[in-house]
Amino acid sequence: MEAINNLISSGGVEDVLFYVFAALTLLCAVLVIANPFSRNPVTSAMFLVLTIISMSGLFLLLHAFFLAAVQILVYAGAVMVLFLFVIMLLDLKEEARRKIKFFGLAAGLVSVGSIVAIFFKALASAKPGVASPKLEGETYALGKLLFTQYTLPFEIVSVLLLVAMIGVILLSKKKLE
Amino acid sequence: MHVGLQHYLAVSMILFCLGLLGVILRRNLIVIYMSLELMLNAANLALVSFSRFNDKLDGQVLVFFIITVAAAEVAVGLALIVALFRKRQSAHVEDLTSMKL
Amino acid sequence: MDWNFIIFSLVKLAIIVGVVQGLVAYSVLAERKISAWIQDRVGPNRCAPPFAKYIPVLGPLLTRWGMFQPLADGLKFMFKEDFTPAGVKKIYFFLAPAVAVIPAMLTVAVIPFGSVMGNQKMVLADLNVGILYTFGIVSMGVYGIVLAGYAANSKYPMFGGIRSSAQMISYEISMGMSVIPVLLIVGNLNLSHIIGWQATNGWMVLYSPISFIIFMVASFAETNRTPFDLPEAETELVGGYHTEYGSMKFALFFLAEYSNMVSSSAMMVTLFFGGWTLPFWGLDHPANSIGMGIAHILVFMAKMLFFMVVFIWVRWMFPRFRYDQLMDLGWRRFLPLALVNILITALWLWMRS
Amino acid sequence: MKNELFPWLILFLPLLSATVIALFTLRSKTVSSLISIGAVAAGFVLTCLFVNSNGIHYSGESSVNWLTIGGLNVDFGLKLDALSMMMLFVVTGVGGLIHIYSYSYMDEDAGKARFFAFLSLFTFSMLGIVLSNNFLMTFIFWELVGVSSYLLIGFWFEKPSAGDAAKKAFITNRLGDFGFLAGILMVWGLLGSLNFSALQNAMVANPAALGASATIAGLLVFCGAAGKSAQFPLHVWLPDAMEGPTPVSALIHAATMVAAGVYMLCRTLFLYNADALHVIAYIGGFTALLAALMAVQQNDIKRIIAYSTLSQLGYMVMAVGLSGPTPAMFHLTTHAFFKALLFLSAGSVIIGMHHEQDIWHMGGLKKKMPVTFWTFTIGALALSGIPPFAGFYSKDSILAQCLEQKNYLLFGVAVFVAGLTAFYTFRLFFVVFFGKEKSDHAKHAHESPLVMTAPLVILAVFAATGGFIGITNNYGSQFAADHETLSLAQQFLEPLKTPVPMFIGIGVAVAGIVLAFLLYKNADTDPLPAKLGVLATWMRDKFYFDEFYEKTFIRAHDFLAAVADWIDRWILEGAIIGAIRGGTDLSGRALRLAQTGNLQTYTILFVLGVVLLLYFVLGK
Repeated sequence: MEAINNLISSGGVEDVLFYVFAALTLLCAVLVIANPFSRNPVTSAMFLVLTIISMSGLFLLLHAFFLAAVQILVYAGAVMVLFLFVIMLLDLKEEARRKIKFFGLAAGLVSVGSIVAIFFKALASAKPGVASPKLEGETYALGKLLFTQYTLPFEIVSVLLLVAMIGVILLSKKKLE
Repeated sequence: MHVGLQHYLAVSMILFCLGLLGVILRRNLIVIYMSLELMLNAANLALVSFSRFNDKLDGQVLVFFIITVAAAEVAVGLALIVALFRKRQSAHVEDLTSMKL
Repeated sequence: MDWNFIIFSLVKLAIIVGVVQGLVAYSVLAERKISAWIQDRVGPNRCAPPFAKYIPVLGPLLTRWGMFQPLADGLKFMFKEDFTPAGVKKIYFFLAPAVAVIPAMLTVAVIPFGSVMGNQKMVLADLNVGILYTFGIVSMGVYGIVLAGYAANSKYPMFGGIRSSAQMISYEISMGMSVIPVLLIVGNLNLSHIIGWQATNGWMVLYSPISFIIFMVASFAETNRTPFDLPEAETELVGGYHTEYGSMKFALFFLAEYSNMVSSSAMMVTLFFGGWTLPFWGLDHPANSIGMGIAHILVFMAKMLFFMVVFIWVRWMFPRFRYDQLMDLGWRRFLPLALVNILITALWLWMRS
Repeated sequence: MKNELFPWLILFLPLLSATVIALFTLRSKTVSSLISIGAVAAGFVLTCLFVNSNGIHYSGESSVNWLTIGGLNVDFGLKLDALSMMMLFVVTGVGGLIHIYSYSYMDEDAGKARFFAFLSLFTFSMLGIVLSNNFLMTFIFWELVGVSSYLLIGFWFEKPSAGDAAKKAFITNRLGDFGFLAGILMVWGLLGSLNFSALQNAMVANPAALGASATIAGLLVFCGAAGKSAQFPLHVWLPDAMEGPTPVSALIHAATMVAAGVYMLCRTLFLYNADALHVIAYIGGFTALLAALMAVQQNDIKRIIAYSTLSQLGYMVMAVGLSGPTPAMFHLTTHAFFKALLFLSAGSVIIGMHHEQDIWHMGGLKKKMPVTFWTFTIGALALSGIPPFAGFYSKDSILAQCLEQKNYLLFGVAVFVAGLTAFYTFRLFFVVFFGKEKSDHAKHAHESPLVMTAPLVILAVFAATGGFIGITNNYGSQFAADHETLSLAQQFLEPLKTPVPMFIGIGVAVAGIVLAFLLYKNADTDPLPAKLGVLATWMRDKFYFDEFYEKTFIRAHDFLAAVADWIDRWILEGAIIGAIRGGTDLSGRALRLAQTGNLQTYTILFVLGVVLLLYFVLGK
């Protein structure tokens, strides 16, 4: 009881929550790419949804409330549904177990290893961030930034969305003339 | 030890590596695509934590853009996959290559 | 953060869940009774335990109007054989009802159902992005339906699932767009602030009636209620995505649908009808006594129940849309209308400032 | 209209016509030919208007700065003086008549539109030579003339002989042009300018400006003229060029292109010192003699005229070499009239004979083709130098020039050639028009249409009167400041001032005609070979120049080409390029292994690249 009291009073709850969400995120991510029980893409998709949800938990811990909501709204609510749609539409069978690509595995491990190594080296030489962050991911501030300093990128992104929309419509037509 | 920037970055890095492994090792195009999303999300996480620990909102703006672009990318990518599947009746990467070695 | 917060949160959680469950149960009864009334018949009127009539004073009341009908329904669902058809995808078959229920229950977390009781805010989580949270959770509701359709491994549920998810994604956009004028006017995403604004300035429905109309119609679509219940159109798709489900699993879908109704009603009340406020009897500012707090809660409940009745009433009054008409309405009527609405509101605010 | 505009308009109208025909109207024969005729006729009219308003003695230049490279400053400029003005008349006038003649001559040819496009291009190039005011422009148009003559000679390219002839003409010209270019460079190097007026001023100011290399420079420039004007030893292309359509022969190989060499010599006369002029004179004389001898034993109607052209060109060059530009240009002009007339008449005969060109298959055409007969007669008399036809006056002036320079050897050659000219011309004349028909074609020959005979008549008028209508006046004013303008009567009687060459000239011409009459009045076959023996064979076979060139120059060239080919094939291509290609191929094959088409292989490579990059940016 005393320990829990201390934890709460020292703000350690957030630390505990970080570990919980981080563990959840990584566990679900592992299950997205390598699920030992099922090779069904739907399973992967569902775990990706869980990954995204736990990640928005991490966003909340970082006080990025708006992005946490948007993450769920866009990724989980729309993008992943699209994935599920396509999987259902194509009626994908379970991925066949072909022989493991040793070359791929080795190369993947090498690249992952080097990324990890570079990460630690870079971390060692980097100067630490603010010890007690004060930034609040306020929607108002974000919106203001988006519509003042980043107006042009914002407009470009909206054009990009339009282009993507047109492209998808064209691609999805049965007959491509 | 207090949770700091490096913890978030570590999570982001591991997430990125997992996504990378997924892209390299999985055969199903859709799963590869999901792994790509994982990598994008890892970048998002890194950006948000940088934003938080450097007291600058610009990182979050960038994440906003990444999410938008990812949405567009997913739409186009999935349409391409559907078109490919119609043509080849398969969504496995190995079946898509038409080059001879 | 302290123990008080945790305990009170748990208490509030328990009460909210209990109340919502009770509401769901009795809204089913209400639905049956109202449909009976509309169709000029009696409806359930005699389900009561044998001892009930011996209860003094209340006895005659309890035995009338089928007051125990929900209890009987629940028992029936629980004791029915839990049949699992061959060929379904087992994991998803079991998962889907749960996935459907969870978001439905989660929505109510951010809704301020009262002002204050003592020093406790009558809201489970006073998020500053409350409305975004709601939309996020609502968008998760699709998964239950999609998974149900997928898991059944059968044509009609599949169609139902795909129809339903397409419909929900489409109307989610109109719904989100419709709320933006409200946010523009209030300037805050926090639901408590929205209510606070309405307490001083009057109900939002007066400022942005178009928003309310779009929001309400989209709510019908989001909850898969008539006139947009295409996913479970009996004549075309048998039961839609829950064709293969029975007993408690089916009950969960049922629960999800009515929970969604409850939270939609609560949202409508919160966003457009001033939440727990009333413009008279001094009910338009946070309570300073327990009694006033209870009064606020009752006001909120009353408003909410009204919209529940509207939901039920609409179901038995209107015919079903055709699917293309549904999509047409969503994308080509409501979306442009909502955009124009945003524009007009923004212009109006700009002119005023 | 401003005076400066006239020459530009005259120059560019034919180019415009060629462009329009090539780009738009190739489909329509009639439209194309009318455009082309219109362009050259407009040029003629503009020339007449210009002369009418400014007089023949107008002199002016107009130029735009074209390019400046270091010390080299080249203008794109046009020069108008009496010399170029008279040449304008020749090119647009005679050329225009030939254009009109071609309208009918080429009527049945599928490529008529193309033909007229080429004709217009040629006219443009020729006008460019005539009007240009500097060496570089002259050279460019010189080459353009070469190209268009190549196109025209090879017009019937489906005939192998036409293609070969075109190539031969072009390559032979290139040989001369090489010398020409070297000469131009030498002149530029020594005098520092390319503009004719500037050069002339420099030479007048300091006659020894060219120094010790004056002879070489002059002869190098003459090389170009030798190529274009087909002087020995580059004369071999001209007879073969008769493979082209007859109007081409008339236009290019009688009136204009071959005259370009002589014109250029006259234009740049200030460059040559006495030694160079001597060489030029003897080459001209030798060419005249050689060609005349060859002409005696030819049997192809066009070839006879072609050799005659060669011979007359030799005359002109000889006159230039004897410091007589006025007689040379005079003869050039009259020659343009009567030789074009002869060619066109020959063309008329050929058409009448259904494309039969052997004179021994003709005969008795006097009755069947009266207009052609009379025009041909005038042309033949003019060529032979019978008074009062044009050839008589110009030839007489050359003979007089020989005597004036006291060069009795060349005078003798000239007199002998004059006799030969009369002889072979009337040999042709009698065999073709008199005697009995020697083939079925000759029996069914018919007169040509009016479109063809009208130019013949016009040319015949000029061939008859060209000697005393003022041509010498104009040229004389160009080359001699104290030239006195003669009246028509004075011009008519001008030869009487030098009675010796006149009477000798008339005498040998009449002797040649009489001899021809005696030998060929009723001959069915050529009686000469029997009498002259091996000499006749040599004459017929053109003194074996082609064979000689074949054995020496072409052999040597082939050997060099074979060596170059071997080097190219085995050393350049085989070793060097082969190594590069093989290396590229090998590395391409190796790199191809990386291009598996497998998405994930690409991903791996991509990631490894990114990792490397990150290492250098962050990790170090």
